[in-house]
Amino acid sequence: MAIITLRESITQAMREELARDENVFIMGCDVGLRGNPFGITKGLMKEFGERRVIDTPISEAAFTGLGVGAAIVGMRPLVEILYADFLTLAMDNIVNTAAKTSYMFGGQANVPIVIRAPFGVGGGVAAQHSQNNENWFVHVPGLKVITPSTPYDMKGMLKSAIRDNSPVICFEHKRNYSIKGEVPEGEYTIPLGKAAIRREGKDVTIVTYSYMTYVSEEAAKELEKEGISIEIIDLRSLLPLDYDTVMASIAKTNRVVVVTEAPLRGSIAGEIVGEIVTRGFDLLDAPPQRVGSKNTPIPYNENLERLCTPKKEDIIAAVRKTLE
Amino acid sequence: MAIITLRESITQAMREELARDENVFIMGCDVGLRGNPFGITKGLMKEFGERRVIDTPISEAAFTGLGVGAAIVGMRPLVEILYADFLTLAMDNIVNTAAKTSYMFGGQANVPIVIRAPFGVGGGVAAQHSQNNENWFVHVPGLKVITPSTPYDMKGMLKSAIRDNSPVICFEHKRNYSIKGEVPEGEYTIPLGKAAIRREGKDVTIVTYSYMTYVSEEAAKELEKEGISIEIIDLRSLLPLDYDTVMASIAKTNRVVVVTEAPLRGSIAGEIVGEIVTRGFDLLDAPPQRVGSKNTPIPYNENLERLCTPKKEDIIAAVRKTLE
Amino acid sequence: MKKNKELEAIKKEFTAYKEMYVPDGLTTEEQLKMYSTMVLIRKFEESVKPLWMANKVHGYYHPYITLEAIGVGIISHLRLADYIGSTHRGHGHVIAKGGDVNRMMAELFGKDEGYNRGRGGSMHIADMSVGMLGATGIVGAAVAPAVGSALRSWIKRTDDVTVVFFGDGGANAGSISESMNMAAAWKLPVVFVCENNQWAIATDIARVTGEHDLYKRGIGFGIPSYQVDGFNIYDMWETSKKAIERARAGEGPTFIEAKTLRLLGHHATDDNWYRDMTVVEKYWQIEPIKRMADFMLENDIITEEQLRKIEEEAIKKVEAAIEYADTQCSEPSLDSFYDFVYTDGEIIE
Amino acid sequence: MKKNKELEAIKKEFTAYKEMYVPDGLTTEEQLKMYSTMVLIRKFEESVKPLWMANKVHGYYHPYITLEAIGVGIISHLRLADYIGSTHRGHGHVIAKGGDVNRMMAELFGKDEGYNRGRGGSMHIADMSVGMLGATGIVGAAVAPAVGSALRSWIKRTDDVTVVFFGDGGANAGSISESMNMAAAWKLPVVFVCENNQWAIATDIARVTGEHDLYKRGIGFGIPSYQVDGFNIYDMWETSKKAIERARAGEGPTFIEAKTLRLLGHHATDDNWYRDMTVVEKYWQIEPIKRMADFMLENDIITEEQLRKIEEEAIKKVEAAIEYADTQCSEPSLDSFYDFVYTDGEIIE
Ligand SMILES: Cc1ncc(C[n+]2csc(CCOP(=O)(O)OP(=O)(O)O)c2C)c(N)n1
Ligand SMILES: Cc1ncc(C[n+]2csc(CCOP(=O)(O)OP(=O)(O)O)c2C)c(N)n1
Ligand SMILES: [Mg+2]
Ligand SMILES: [Mg+2]
Repeated sequence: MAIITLRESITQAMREELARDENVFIMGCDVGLRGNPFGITKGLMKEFGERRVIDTPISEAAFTGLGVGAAIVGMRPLVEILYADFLTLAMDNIVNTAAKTSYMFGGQANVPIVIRAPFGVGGGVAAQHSQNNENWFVHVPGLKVITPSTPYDMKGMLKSAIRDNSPVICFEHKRNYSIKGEVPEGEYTIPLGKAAIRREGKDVTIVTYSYMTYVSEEAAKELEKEGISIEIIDLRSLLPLDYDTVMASIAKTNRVVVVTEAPLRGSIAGEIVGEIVTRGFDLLDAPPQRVGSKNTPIPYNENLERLCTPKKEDIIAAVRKTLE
Repeated sequence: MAIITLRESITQAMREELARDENVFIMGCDVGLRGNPFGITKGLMKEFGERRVIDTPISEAAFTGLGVGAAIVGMRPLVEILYADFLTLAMDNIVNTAAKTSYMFGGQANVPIVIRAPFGVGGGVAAQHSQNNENWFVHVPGLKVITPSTPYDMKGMLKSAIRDNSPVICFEHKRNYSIKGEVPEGEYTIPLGKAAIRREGKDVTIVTYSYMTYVSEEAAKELEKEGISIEIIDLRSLLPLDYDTVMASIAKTNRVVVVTEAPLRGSIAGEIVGEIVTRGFDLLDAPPQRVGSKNTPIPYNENLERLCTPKKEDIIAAVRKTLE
Repeated sequence: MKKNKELEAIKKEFTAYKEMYVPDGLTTEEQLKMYSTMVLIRKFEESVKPLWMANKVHGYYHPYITLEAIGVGIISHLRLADYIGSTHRGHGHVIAKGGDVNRMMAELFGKDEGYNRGRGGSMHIADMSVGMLGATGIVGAAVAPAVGSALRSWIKRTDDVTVVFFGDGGANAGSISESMNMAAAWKLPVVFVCENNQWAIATDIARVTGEHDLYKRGIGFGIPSYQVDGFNIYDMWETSKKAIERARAGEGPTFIEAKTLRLLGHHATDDNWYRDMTVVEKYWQIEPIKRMADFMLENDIITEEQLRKIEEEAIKKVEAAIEYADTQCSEPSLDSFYDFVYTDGEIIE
Repeated sequence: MKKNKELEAIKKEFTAYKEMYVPDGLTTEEQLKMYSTMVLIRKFEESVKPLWMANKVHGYYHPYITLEAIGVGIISHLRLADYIGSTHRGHGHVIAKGGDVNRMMAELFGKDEGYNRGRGGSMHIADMSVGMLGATGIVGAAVAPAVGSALRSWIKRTDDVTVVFFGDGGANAGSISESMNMAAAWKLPVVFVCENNQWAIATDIARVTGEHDLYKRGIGFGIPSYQVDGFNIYDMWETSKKAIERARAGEGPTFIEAKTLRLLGHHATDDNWYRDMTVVEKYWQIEPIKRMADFMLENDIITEEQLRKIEEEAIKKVEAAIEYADTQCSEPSLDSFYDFVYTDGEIIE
């Protein structure tokens, strides 16, 4: 097994799918010549030509719309939105066309599009390049939403997403891009909608996803020293969401902390707690805790920025609350 | 006190504010000559002129943006989005400009805009004219979100919203427009962020808002016949949200059902349950219940449509669960 | 006499007016076919309002009446494999592209046999099997996706063409400008057709645009652009021919502003109270169906007898469609509630 | 010799090239003032990259270098009460509108004394007190709000004017088209200035537009539109004068395409690997500051001595700004964390 970065795992997934299926293509700002700001699509335009890896004008609304339309007539577009913050520009065709087409037209067409969007806080790039807005899309029936956090998952799930006939939004945390991990040589896929247990434990369950999986790991390591055993569930997919795995873990630990990097209010953390209490109120020995970012835009100043998002300490504190 | 429709209460609020403050103006598709599809702005263009009540082209993204900019330089725009579904088109300047301006520019400017958006299911107008997307905005720090459900509240809260220096989104349920209620003659305002207790009760608390307040009333009446006493809290404002009132009621009833018309997944119902368990897990004698719409786009066929949204029976069933 | 005077007045104020002639390459057979299609659209649309009033059809219904020459004029150049993108006023586009009035009527009735299995209704009418990509409730929003179908053709280097319709109101949606730019940049095989009926519900184009000749926007983006007389099917056909050929040859997009005037209300029950109908009335004289019929009679292209037959047939088809939708179709089963939210039978509740 | 040959080559390929002359009404004093402003912008911008490399400044930083003539040429017509809307490349706009380099530098350092109290940084630089409405990180998104400030002037019937900047890349954002249409429809007092440097990061305008002369888009929306030589401050000043007067007189918007070429990388560390810099190099010969200086020297408008003084003063101001930001300003207090999310001191956690 090769050890590669998450960034490379995305490139691999896209390259293999471009080669496998001539209906797959990539479009977005600077995905071609420049190979995307993070180098993720580097070389692909040369390899597959200017009609398979398409540099777009700064027209997020319409180029996403073009992708949606191309999907309706049988293509499998990979549309890249440079930062998840810019999804606002493309909301209409994502929500009102991509998500609703199959239903609204009675199954006459599918929209097998994948929209990739780097998201999350970090690097002092301020309010308009740092957003976590994944729960908007979880709230839109007809979409799927994935957030793979390891190179292995990313490659396998992105490939599944490309082959899925429903529209999928893939949120990629910018801080995860350089994370390395093992990825097998040959072809493999990972089904959408299955969570992964990152760490087995018996005292408290942490339900999280994306970059917060790593921060939760740090917290778990620290807690381990005190003999507190944490089970970490990396959801990987937010819609569909694998409540079977979540509830099985809670059945064991009877305590749960849900961690998201999104501003807590209106985030998926509430959604998950809502489902947990519906599905297993009696399993809970303590109130489920939610940890999320503070409810502010993201500041430029890095000290302020650091205050916004959950740190290891915040997660540890939440875990302790479940143990009080 | 006059008895007027909720529709008229909106007109009154806007007329009075247009007269009171020359910085107030209205813009939107067909708000002028036509007086909006529901007749809400009828007559206002004649009364205040074409520069205070402005018919726009079908350019939701930019005319909302114009409103945001006008607010930055001191105006108090009332921007109307014909259906909340179309907020998708205006998302960028709502989320990335209106909500973030005050913060991102360090308090150099405010954005005292009010965006009015009719929302909700009803009338068989299908997937693109029926959405409940209020939780997207609750998830955006910097915005306020209100959902008044009675003519009295609507008038008083809309006036407060217009005078508020932060951006406010006002969701108006189409099915509420014809609801009648008492509205005092003179000037009054209602502060944003205070819930109203619509019905006092002692067995179970229903936390809800907008049209679902009325459906919850029906449920409560039915349950009353069996001697089950329901307290109904109409949130009126989703951001800020009056958890003091919510928790005080739960402290009394120890049972809660949260009802929204939004598709349940990713909705504010989860958010509210999340907060309730954080704030008062030990108060709960039963798992909090959430009632929401099914997670599908809204169909045209009215039988299918009826299946989507919560009915009195669904609420009753949820109440019973808390009493099991 | 009054009629002549009116016609002179129209010619003065309606600058897009063009006299009719049979363009090179347009056969009699094709003319009859186009005429029949226009009549079928008209009869279909005329039948819906009473059904709406009778509560058989609900939701929003926007008739294509008097726009028939636009859709039919250009779509008659298309093949089955070509695509069209539509507006909120989509019935005419469905029929022109070869759709089935029975399934369309069934959809309006909300029946399971309808195109959209009762999920969509008038505002979302679609027949993907003939390349009609669907009407939309978000004005302007269907343009970018339709240009996406042209993007497919460009990627695959096939020679099929996409025609996309939008109104003068929809034209102001920014995503259309964005789409025009991309189509021009990459020479996508698409024809933009702006059905400029000068009104967007109660908003006169003059109040919300600085340049009322909308074809000039196309020029700004580097797209060959034309204004045609939208009441004149011959004019529409001739300009469309060039545009479609250009697209099919891979030479890029064309913008056609089909100028017309909305003679009816915006939707089923709109009575036009907000506009001066005395200006509008006279335009019935150049409404596209009668105008074509008169021209064909004058030029011995058609006989009165043929005209009558075409009309009768259209009426029959529409009556049959109503009968079908009303009595032979069924309500969608409530068990199928979650169908089509996701694909391949996947159900995510 | 080589220089002359290069200049001839520029004149051939850079069609917007215009020879310099002093337009009617432009005083020597005003020229010196504009020149000084350009130099201050240049010196400020040149100082930021080393600070960025030294980790004193972070985030995204886009220099206004070689664009100085555009911002300064038009903003010099504005009053304090007039407004400007900006791009992601906003430092030059701040300085041209009369902003304070100390507070700007403090903001880049993320300090509490900065314009944005350390919340915004370079990409969101703003000075509302001089009508500089703020830079944006969403390319194209600041245009509609800026046109909103013109809407205010129109509603209030005041005679202040708004100038809004955007790049060739930003120009493809649909909301700009929508905004142009509204400005034209209502004759709003706004001037659209497209800083066409022919590149959007690594994307050459030729690859993503069908019509590279972007001013034609303005025409499509009914807006008087001009292309100017963006390296030539006299050309920019002269065309801007007409545009601002027109706006101030309530006659409506103007579109100015200020054509230029990006001579540096897109941001602090962009090394232009993706483009052929041999084409670009020669344009340094017509970069706006040296070009204006040479012209003024040749025409006895300025002396070498004066030029040197202006440069020295600019350097001094920038050095003082760095000193201020680095040593005299403080980190925002963490207690103030929730400030400004809402207004009037309201805190909603
Ligand atoms: C984005 C959006 N804004 C507003 C509306 C409300 N609306 C429905 S049809 C219509 C007018 C459309 O005018 P036009 O595009 O000219 O088409 P026409 O009805 O004249 O054929 C409007 C404003 C809408 N459906 N979508
Ligand atoms: C909506 C949006 N899309 C993409 C980007 C990424 N981006 C930042 S600057 C830029 C290029 C802008 O080009 P242009 O408008 O020509 O301005 P220039 O940088 O050339 O001055 C891009 C694509 C962005 N910030 N916002
Ligand atoms: Mg129209
Ligand atoms: Mg540029």
